[in-house]
This record gives sequence, C-alpha cells and structure tokens, in this order.
Amino acid sequence: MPGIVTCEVKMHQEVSPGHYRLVVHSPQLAGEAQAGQFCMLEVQAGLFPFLRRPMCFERIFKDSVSILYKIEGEGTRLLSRLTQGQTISIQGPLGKPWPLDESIERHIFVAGGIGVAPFPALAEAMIAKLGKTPEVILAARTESMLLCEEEFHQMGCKVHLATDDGSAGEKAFASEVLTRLNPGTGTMVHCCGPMVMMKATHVACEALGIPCMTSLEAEMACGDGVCLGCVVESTIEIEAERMVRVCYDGPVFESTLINWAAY
Amino acid sequence: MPGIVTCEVKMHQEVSPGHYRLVVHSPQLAGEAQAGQFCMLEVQAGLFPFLRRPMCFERIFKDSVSILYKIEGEGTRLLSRLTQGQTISIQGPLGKPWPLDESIERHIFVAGGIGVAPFPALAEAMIAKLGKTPEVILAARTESMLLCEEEFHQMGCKVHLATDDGSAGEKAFASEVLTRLNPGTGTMVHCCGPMVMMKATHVACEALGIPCMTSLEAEMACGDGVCLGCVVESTIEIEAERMVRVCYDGPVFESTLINWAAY
Amino acid sequence: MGTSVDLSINLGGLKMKNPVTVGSGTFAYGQEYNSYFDVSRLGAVTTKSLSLQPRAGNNPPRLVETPAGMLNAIGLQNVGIDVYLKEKAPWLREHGCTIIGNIYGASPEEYAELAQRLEAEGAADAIEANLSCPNVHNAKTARGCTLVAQDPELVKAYTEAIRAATKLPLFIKLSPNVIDIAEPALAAEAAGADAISAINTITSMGINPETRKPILSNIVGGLSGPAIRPVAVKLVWDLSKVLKIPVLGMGGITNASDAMQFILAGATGVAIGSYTFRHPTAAMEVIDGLEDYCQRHDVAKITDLVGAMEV
Amino acid sequence: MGTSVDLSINLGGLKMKNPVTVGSGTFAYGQEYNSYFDVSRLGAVTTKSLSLQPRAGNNPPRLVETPAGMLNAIGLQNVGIDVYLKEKAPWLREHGCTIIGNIYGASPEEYAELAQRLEAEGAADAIEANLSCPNVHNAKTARGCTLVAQDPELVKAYTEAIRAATKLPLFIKLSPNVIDIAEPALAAEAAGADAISAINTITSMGINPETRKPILSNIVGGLSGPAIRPVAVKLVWDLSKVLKIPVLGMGGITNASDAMQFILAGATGVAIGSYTFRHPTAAMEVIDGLEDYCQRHDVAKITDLVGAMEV
Ligand SMILES: Cc1cc2nc3c(=O)[nH]c(=O)nc-3n(C[C@H](O)[C@H](O)[C@H](O)COP(=O)(O)OP(=O)(O)OC[C@H]3O[C@@H](n4cnc5c(N)ncnc54)[C@H](O)[C@@H]3O)c2cc1C
Ligand SMILES: Cc1cc2nc3c(=O)[nH]c(=O)nc-3n(C[C@H](O)[C@H](O)[C@H](O)COP(=O)(O)OP(=O)(O)OC[C@H]3O[C@@H](n4cnc5c(N)ncnc54)[C@H](O)[C@@H]3O)c2cc1C
Ligand SMILES: Cc1cc2nc3c(=O)[nH]c(=O)nc-3n(C[C@H](O)[C@H](O)[C@H](O)COP(=O)(O)O)c2cc1C
Ligand SMILES: Cc1cc2nc3c(=O)[nH]c(=O)nc-3n(C[C@H](O)[C@H](O)[C@H](O)COP(=O)(O)O)c2cc1C
Ligand code: FES
Ligand code: FES
Repeated sequence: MPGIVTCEVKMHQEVSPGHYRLVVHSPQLAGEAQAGQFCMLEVQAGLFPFLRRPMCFERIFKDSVSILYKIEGEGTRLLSRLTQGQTISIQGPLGKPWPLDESIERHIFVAGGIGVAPFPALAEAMIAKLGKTPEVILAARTESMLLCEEEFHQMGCKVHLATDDGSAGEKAFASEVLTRLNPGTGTMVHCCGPMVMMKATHVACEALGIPCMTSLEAEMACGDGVCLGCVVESTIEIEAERMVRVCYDGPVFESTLINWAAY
Repeated sequence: MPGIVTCEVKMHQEVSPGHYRLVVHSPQLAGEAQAGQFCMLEVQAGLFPFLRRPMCFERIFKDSVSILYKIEGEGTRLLSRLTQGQTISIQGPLGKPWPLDESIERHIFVAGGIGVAPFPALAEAMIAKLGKTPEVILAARTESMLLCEEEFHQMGCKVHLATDDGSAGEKAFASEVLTRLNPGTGTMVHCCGPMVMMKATHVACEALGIPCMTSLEAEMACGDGVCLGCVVESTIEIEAERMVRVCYDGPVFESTLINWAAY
Repeated sequence: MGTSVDLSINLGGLKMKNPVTVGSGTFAYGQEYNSYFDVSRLGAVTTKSLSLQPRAGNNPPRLVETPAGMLNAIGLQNVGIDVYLKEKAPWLREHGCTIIGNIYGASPEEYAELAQRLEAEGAADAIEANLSCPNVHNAKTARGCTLVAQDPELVKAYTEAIRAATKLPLFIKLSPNVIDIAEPALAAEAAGADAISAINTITSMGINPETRKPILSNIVGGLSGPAIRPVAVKLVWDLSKVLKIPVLGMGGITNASDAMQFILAGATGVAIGSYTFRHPTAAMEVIDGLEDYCQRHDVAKITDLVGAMEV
Repeated sequence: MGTSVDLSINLGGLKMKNPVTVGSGTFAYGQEYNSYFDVSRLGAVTTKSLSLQPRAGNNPPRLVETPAGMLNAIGLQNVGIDVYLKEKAPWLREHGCTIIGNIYGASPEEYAELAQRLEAEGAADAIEANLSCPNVHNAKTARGCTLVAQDPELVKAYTEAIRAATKLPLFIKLSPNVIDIAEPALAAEAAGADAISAINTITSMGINPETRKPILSNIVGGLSGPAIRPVAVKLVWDLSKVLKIPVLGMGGITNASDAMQFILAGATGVAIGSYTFRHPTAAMEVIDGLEDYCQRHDVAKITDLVGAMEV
C-alpha cells in the first residue's frame, strides 16, 4: 500500500558526473517495495518545486532503499543539495513491479543511460527469488555515463557495454547488441532507457519473437493513477480507456501494450 | 553600495526557543555594513518563498556578520534548516544606519523582543566610535524572550529588564522604565520593537522632550526603495511623497517623522 | 481537543459533515486515495467529470509543472457514466461517501441526461456541472467566448436544462476567465442553480524553448495550484457579494489557513485540488485544521465564519 | 562566446539594442538598480507610471507575498511628471538609457497631456499607457468592467487621444482580466497604437485568517511573478495571432528560458518585473542568456525567433 514516509538520508553522493546515489532509511519502504516500482520524492519543503519527482528503487535493502538519479533540471539540482542526516518525504511504493516469471530461462536487461536505475534491484530479486542471474546490456552515450557496471559484476551478471561514441564496449545500439546475443525462446528482455531505445528494443524483440518488458517514463503529478496526466497511448483498452497510466498501470508494461508509433 | 553576495554559513544555532543566530562569512558585508542597516536573505533556492526576507545586522565582525532572528512564519522556519558550510545569498547592506551623534551625552536603547536584533552592533559602534557606552532597556513578553542580555553586559552596558508577565526584571512597559530612568537633555533614545511599543516610546520621548530614533518594520519586496511596497505614512514629505519607504528612507527614522496615528 | 465544533454545512441542499471536498479531476473516483486516509471522512467526494461515453482525453503530454502550480490539458478523460455507475459509485457508497457527481456534456441535453441518470441510480448526492472546461466549442457562444461559463446566456440555458432533469442540489462550476464573474453566476442562480463552484483552472500555456514546441500537445491548458489562489479568493469574494446561493470555493488550497481565506471571503464549502497530488492527505489536514481554527477562535459553528471577513 | 548575435529589435518604432526592458513599477526610475548593474545595458528602462500630480498611493499594507509571486496594491504612488522631468529623466539621459515612459491618467485628456509633455521635453523615447490599473473607475466603462483595458470602446477612445498628442511610439498596456484579449488589442491597434504591452497584474486578494481582515488595505490588488507566467504566455500568443503591431510581453519572467517562451509565443520585446525584487540582476542575466540561446541554436538575429513556436 502506498504511503508517505519521512526518511533520514543515510548517504548521498555523486557517483559519476551529474549522477547521484541517495540512500534513505525506511524499513517501511524497504519492506514493501518491489523491483520496478517507484516512489515520489519531495525535493524540498515549501511549494517549489510544486510536484514530487518520480524515481525508481535502484536497490532495496533490509531497512533502507537506494535511488540513483541524474541531474535533469531544477528539481534534481535542488535535490542534490540534500545532505546526510537531513530528512526527505517519500511517497511510495507506487506502480507495478517487473514480473518475476519462473518459466523464463534467460533474462536480459537492456539499460540505456540512467535507465539502468531499476535494474540492480531486479537482478537481486531474480537471483534471490528465481535463482537466475540476468545478463546486462549497458548502453550510454559515452563511457562516463555507463553506471552500475561494478554492481552487476559483483552480482555475477555478464555485462555487455555499448556506447554511441565507442569510448567503452561496442560502438553500437543496445538493440543491435541484443540481437547479436541470439536470444531464443525462453528469453525475456527487460528494458529501460530513452523512448527511442525502448522502441528499438521492442522492435528487435518482436523480430526475435521474444517478450519484452519496458519501464516507461512520463511527466507525473500524482503518481497514484488519479490525475491522468502521465498517460501513454496503448494498443488495448484498460477500463474502457485507450490511454494507460504510466504511474498506475505501469511503469512496467509488456512492450506490445504500448503504441510505439508516437515515438 | 548594496550588492548580492553568496556567503558561507559559519555558525547557525538556536539561542532560545524559536530564536536563531546565523553567522555568515562575508568580508564585503562586514566591510560595508553599518549598525542599523539590514540585508535581504534568500531563504532557499527556487521560487518559494518568492521574496527575500529582511533582517538587520546584529553584529558586524571583521569578515563576517551575524543575524539574530525569530521564527515568525514559513520563511524563517525554512531558513532555520540551513546548516553550517552551506551557502546563502544575501543582498545588502540596505537602508540608513542609526545616526552616531557626537553631541549626545547619554544613549538609551529600548528593545522589545526580537527588536533587540539591531542593538548589539549599535552598542559596539558607539563604544568604538563615540567612546560612549549605552544603557539598554530589554523588554519582552516573558523571560525566555529576553535576548542578548549577556552580550550587553560583556560590552559594559547597564541593562534594565522588563517583562509583561514579571518573569524577569520589572513587570512594566519599556516606555515606563524609560521614563523612570529620568532621561534629560542630551539624551537620545534608540528604539526597536513592536509598533505599539515604539509608539509608546515615541510618546514618552515627546513628553520628555528628547529625540527618539525608531527602527521600523514593514513587508518588503525589493528592499531597495523601488517597489514602494514598504511605506509608512510620514508627517512630512520626502521627494514630494507623503509616504516614506522603510527600506530606503529608513528603517531608522526620527520618531517625529512617522505618523503614529495609524498604530 | 476541547469543546466540539460543528463543522457541518448545507451546501445548496447538500448536507456535508464538514466543508471539505476535493476538486473534480484531482481525486478520480475516490478509490486510489483511500490507501492514504479514510476518504469517507471528507464532507463529500467530487468525481472526475463524467460524460455519456468514455473519453480518451487529449494526447500526451498533458501536464507540466509550473511555479507553485501545474498546467493540465487532460481533456476530460473519464470512464463514462456506465462504468461509473457500475464500478465506481458502488465503491463510494459502500465506503459511506457523500458524492458530488461532476458532469460534462457537449450540449444541455447531454448534461441533463447525465444528471438524470446519476439521480435515478442514486449515484450522486449533488450534481456539479462543469461548464468551464476549455474543450467546449459551441457555435452559439458569444463573440470571443470559448467556454459556456463565459457566456451568461449559455449558462442560463444549460442550467435550466439540467435543473429540469434533476431534483438533486445543482452546482454550476464557473471559470475565472471572465471580466465579471457575477454575470454568469447570477444567470445560473436565476436559472435554478443551488450553488456556484469556483474556480476552474485559468487558461494558460507553456513552451519548451529548446524544442520550440508547446509543452502540452493540446497547446493550451488550465493552470491550477497555489499560484492561482489569490485570484480564486478574489472571485469567491465577488460571488459572495452578489449571490443568495452558497459558493463552493477552490483554487490552490493547501491547508486550513488557505481554506479559511475562502470561507472568510464567502465560501460555504471548499475543495482541495492539485495540492493533493503533492500531499495526498492534504484534505484530511484541512478538516482537522478547520476544527482547530474554530477552537482557537472560539467559534462553535464553521458556518458562522462564512463571509466573515472584516472590511 | 563565438559568433556575434544581433539582439536588436524595433518595437513599434522604438529601437532597442536588445529585447529586454523592465516592468513599470518594478524599477522605479532606474537609479536604484544602477548599483547592481549598468542599467544602460537594458534595451530600455520603463518608468513607474507617471501622473500629472504626484500620487501618495494607497495606504499600507500594500504588498504581500504569494506562492511564486506577490500581490500589490501600491496605487500608483509616483513623484508626478514635474519631478520626473526635473530629476529622474535627466539621470536616465546622462546614463544613456532608452526610456519607455509609462503614464497613467484619470481621463484621455490627462494621458494625452502626459504623453505630450514627455515628448516635448525629450524625456521618453516611447510611451506606454497603463490602461490596466485596478484603480480606474470610469462611469463610462461598460457593464462589469472596472478597467479601461477591459472595454474595447474605451481603449479606442483613450488610444486615439494619446495618439493625437504624440508622435512617439505608443504602447498600450492591457489587462489579463478579460474574456478575449484580442478585442481591446485590436481596438488599440485600429486607434493607432504601435505596440501592445501585456500583461499587467491579475486582480486578486488575500485574507489574513488570524485577523479576518484583508491583507491589503485596498482589499484587492494585482498578482504578479512566476505564478502568472503561464497565463501571460497564453495571452501573448493570443495577441500575436491577431495583431499586426508587435507585442511587449511580460508576466513572471525570471530567466532567458522564460523570456524565450514569450518570444516564441510572439513577443518582440520582454519585460522583467517582480523577479527583479528577488534577484536584482535578473534583467541582465536575461540579456546574456538570450545571446547564449541564439548562439547555441545558431540564430543570427533574435527577431528570427519572434512567434517561431512550432505548432
Ligand atoms: C516512474 C519513473 C521513474 C523514474 N526513475 C528515475 C530514476 O530512477 N532516476 C532518474 O534519474 N530519473 C528517473 N526518472 C526521471 C525523473 O523523474 C526526472 O528526471 C525528474 O523528474 C526531472 O526533474 P527535474 O526537476 O530535475 O527536471 P525538470 O525538467 O526541471 O522537470 C520539470 C518537470 O518535468 C518532469 N520531468 C522531466 N523529465 C522527466 C522525465 N524524464 N520523466 C518524468 N518526468 C519528467 C518533472 O517531474 C517536472 O514536473 C523517473 C521517471 C519516472 C516517471
Ligand atoms: C528592516 C527589517 C529588519 C528586520 N530584522 C529582523 C531581524 O533582525 N530579526 C528578525 O527576527 N526579524 C527581523 N525582521 C522581521 C522579519 O523580516 C520577518 O519576521 C520575516 O520576514 C518573517 O518571514 P516569515 O516567512 O517567517 O513569516 P511570514 O509571516 O510567513 O511571512 C510572509 C510574508 O510576510 C513578510 N513579513 C512577515 N512579518 C514581517 C515583519 N514583521 N516585517 C516585515 N515583513 C514581514 C515576509 O517578508 C513575507 O513576505 C526585520 C524586518 C525588517 C523590515
Ligand atoms: C489534473 C486536473 C484535472 C482536472 N479535471 C477536472 C474535471 O474533470 N472537471 C472539472 O470540473 N474540473 C477539473 N479540474 C479543475 C479542478 O477541479 C479545480 O477546479 C482546479 O484545479 C482549481 O483547484 P486547485 O488549484 O486546488 O487544483 C482539474 C484540475 C486538474 C489539476
Ligand atoms: C510592485 C509593482 C508595481 C507595479 N506598478 C505598475 C505601474 O505603476 N504601472 C504599470 O503599468 N504596471 C505596474 N506593475 C505591473 C508590472 O509592470 C507588470 O506588468 C506585472 O508585474 C507583470 O510582470 P511580472 O510578473 O514580471 O512582475 C507593477 C507591478 C508590481 C509588482
Ligand atoms: S501521475 Fe497522475 S495518473 Fe499518473
Ligand atoms: S521594499 Fe520595495 S520600496 Fe521598500
């Protein structure tokens, strides 16, 4: 059940230029959150910014959760000033988690840039609950934007790197790397990153005939399925509505449910 | 010349319930500020609160200044979260200082509640520049709201206490205490506190035939004499305007310049 | 808390146990926020605008944050009256909620039908007609007007049609985009409205300088949130000066102190809108805060404070 | 910075070296802010509204902060045209400032006289007539209107009178409190205005719940600041769709990105108002930011971006 908790900051540090990791103490969130869900952070007290900022759980520990984020605009810039020992109001957990499907043999993550954020928690859950170690394709514009490589190695994941400029790993799109991994029946792809990348991955999976789960982003106001602001167009109707809510029906969707034509 | 400086917080602590002292590093402010002037603090980054908050200089050190403030509403509450090492944007110095009149024999301060804030700097300036040690009447609702007594003692000032509830010093109004001090010709009174107190002190000084300087408060937007928002009605006209600006023509006014009828 | 305070109000015939409801479209149909607080504690739940057919709304992006507020162009996406009657209203009833059914139609007849069906199925305790949605483009609208609520003649016609279709308390929701809000309000009153809801969002827009494109796919949207509160308080005061029927005030309320501004300006009831997105328990805290305010000020009945601003 | 950008504009005949001026009443007569930056760097300085006689304005309190904005009811306190001509204009001239003289009168004749005197004494390079101040109560105003700018007929009459009195570029400043801003704007254009300034503040109010009194002694005031920016951008876009004359856009601008929203929506010039109170060098930073924007986007002339929103 979503709730609002005031959490103490246990750690907050810049992990690569413009990217921060925030660890907050919250047995409640840690106890309830599942990989793929997200929360809404109150950036600072007062009415600016007006809305909370959606962030997924990078990792879910015993009594704390971590968030990995990128400075995108004013909200995240203000957020980065928060210091250890201060408190922050967090609403969550929200949304639908990644599915944990026992019948799947091979799990491949396709992560673009900061889109890697929801994957460490998912890798841990798969290892713990399914006894399966996923493979990870980490893609980014350039080397310094490749995040969490070390974490995945520590969990025993095979990591494939791809950069737009070739500064690390292959100079290729993540979807190309994916195709070259020859994923066959029994494989499921989990993808999070820029819309164009998710679209390309969806198209690749369609061609390969394998299921693809995508974690979408949209501007959010409520995070609770109420305001109808975060919708994307779907290929089907949920509750007689052609639009699906990223916050409530997602953020994780089977890629075939999304109408990718708009992107 | 007023300017905007980003200052590091050297110290910030609660000095009595709901009252804080903030010391910021700023050779520029310390070099230019004069007792009685004030500054405008940016409470936090972003657009809330929208306006800066006016605060006078409690003390002016070699390369820092101190501010003594009371939690009044949301702005000061947010301000109190600022921690040592963080920075704050300060605009100043602004307004007209207390006059330092060599011809005056006896200086008496009349301070009500947080209205004591501009007096430590004035006492120091008088001791240093005029070689005169002022007497201080400290008035407040109750004992815990009497501030700076220790500071004045250390500077060698004689301190008279008055509280509304008699919890410390006399159970009397500051203006009554003033009258009983028998101030005669050659005395100047400097007053800061609630409007009703300043009015009473003004009336008492009129009766005693001695000059009274009052430091006024008003809601401010610009602090620079531009918006005309902070005016009070005057008994005379400055630049053909019947209204005087607390921020620019004051905050320190000869009490006879103010039309006290409205208060 | 000490002495008990009577927070109950009668809003044009709708009895509410306290003056607090929610803004239409900021609370869906009540279910979601029940995980944050018992929604039956509200004086009433106001539903999202309901239309005869389900509506998909505008294309995304549909919302953007603004300083101390937000801009939306949802375009009245809703499940439609049928799904509401079948799935949403029963839940609200089971949970003991008083319901203000907000409706939106493309014509007076559609509004009338919606009101009639809500009453017939016992799925609302009052009707709030949204005549101020930026999507109604009616040929009969007076020059320059784009909203029914901007044209007193249309307001009269729509109100009369709905009035004829239902005996439920009828609230007419007005727009701030007018020169003098008294005109449509008096037209509604004359046509049989039981209360005026004010205000809906202010027509606004935003542009992304980097892409040079409008931020909302609909280009234009409605501004809400604390940013617009001073505008709303003024309009509620304008209304309270001319109306005999009560006002349901809204626009940027975040806490009991904000709500008191509306009540003192003349609102009998208040609605919490966008701020619920930031702080889901806001409406609850307003109820508690109003009770606290009355106790601190030694006021036995909240209704004694309606329009009690001292000029 | 690399290639040089042409920031100059021609605003209805007024040549400005960059599109940036200040909102009337938020910069006094220029002197005070010269300690923060060289005010002659502005495309133009817009003066506080000048009247024939000095005005004391309203009683305090006259301002209050609001979420992301502020409410003021200064009441046009100003030194009067005589003091302006004797003391303020010479300072602006000595410092090389381009001057937009903002004027306020109680009748068309007073506006005409003010414009004529400013031109005769060379104390302004353009006239901005404030027809949207919440203090004008004119018996001839159409039903419901309280501002000249709400009534196209009055706008026409006032504009014609001022037009007849001066050859200086004439800007008419409009109010957001209308149903369709195109109407007064087209009336002004037809009557000979050279540009439209938009927007003035939005009519608003606040109440202190503890005292139950209005916060402003005038009860009602005008809302400004970032809170109203989305409203202003929308109105500027509305204007740019119907006008042949250019628009001077304002309302809540804090930085170059905000200013670009106005320019893309169709404003040729922009004015920084209330935010200067928070951040006195804001206008300067907007100028630098616009230059930077043009460089990043490979735009040689800022005027190429006017109305360049891609729908
Ligand atoms: C379900 C979900 C999970 C997310 N998880 C993460 C994460 O783990 N790490 C991370 O770095 N980012 C994540 N994001 C994106 C993150 O929310 C935005 O980068 C952030 O809100 C930008 O705020 P800002 O004020 O810095 O940027 P601004 O551009 O100034 O934001 C202005 C407005 O745009 C919205 N906004 C801007 N960009 C986005 C975006 N890409 N998605 C949604 N809203 C946006 C903001 O909420 C705000 O309302 C997630 C988004 C969603 C929807
Ligand atoms: C020249 C000057 C010097 C001051 N020096 C000090 C000082 O040294 N120490 C101190 O504790 N206080 C001082 N004050 C008062 C202080 O500025 C206010 O207490 C503070 O602004 C309240 O802000 P808030 O957000 O906490 O209160 P809120 O009530 O939430 O403020 C809301 C609005 O009211 C304004 N406001 C509220 N009360 C006052 C007030 N009494 N005077 C002016 N504006 C007010 C705020 O600026 C803001 O715009 C001074 C005021 C002035 C004018
Ligand atoms: C996301 C959103 C959706 C809204 N949908 C509706 C609606 O369907 N019908 C309606 O009458 N008003 C709708 N409104 C307007 C609100 O009910 C309310 O009148 C307005 O937001 C002002 O209140 P606030 O500032 O507290 O949000 C909506 C507002 C928002 C923010
Ligand atoms: C304190 C204050 C005083 C103002 N005085 C005037 C005035 O004298 N004449 C006028 O035409 N506009 C006046 N305005 C309106 C501004 O010029 C501007 O149109 C409005 O504030 C919107 O811009 P902003 O949001 O950037 O402040 C005043 C605004 C403020 C805040
Ligand atoms: S953010 Fe409100 S419905 Fe998704
Ligand atoms: S605060 Fe603006 S004139 Fe004093």
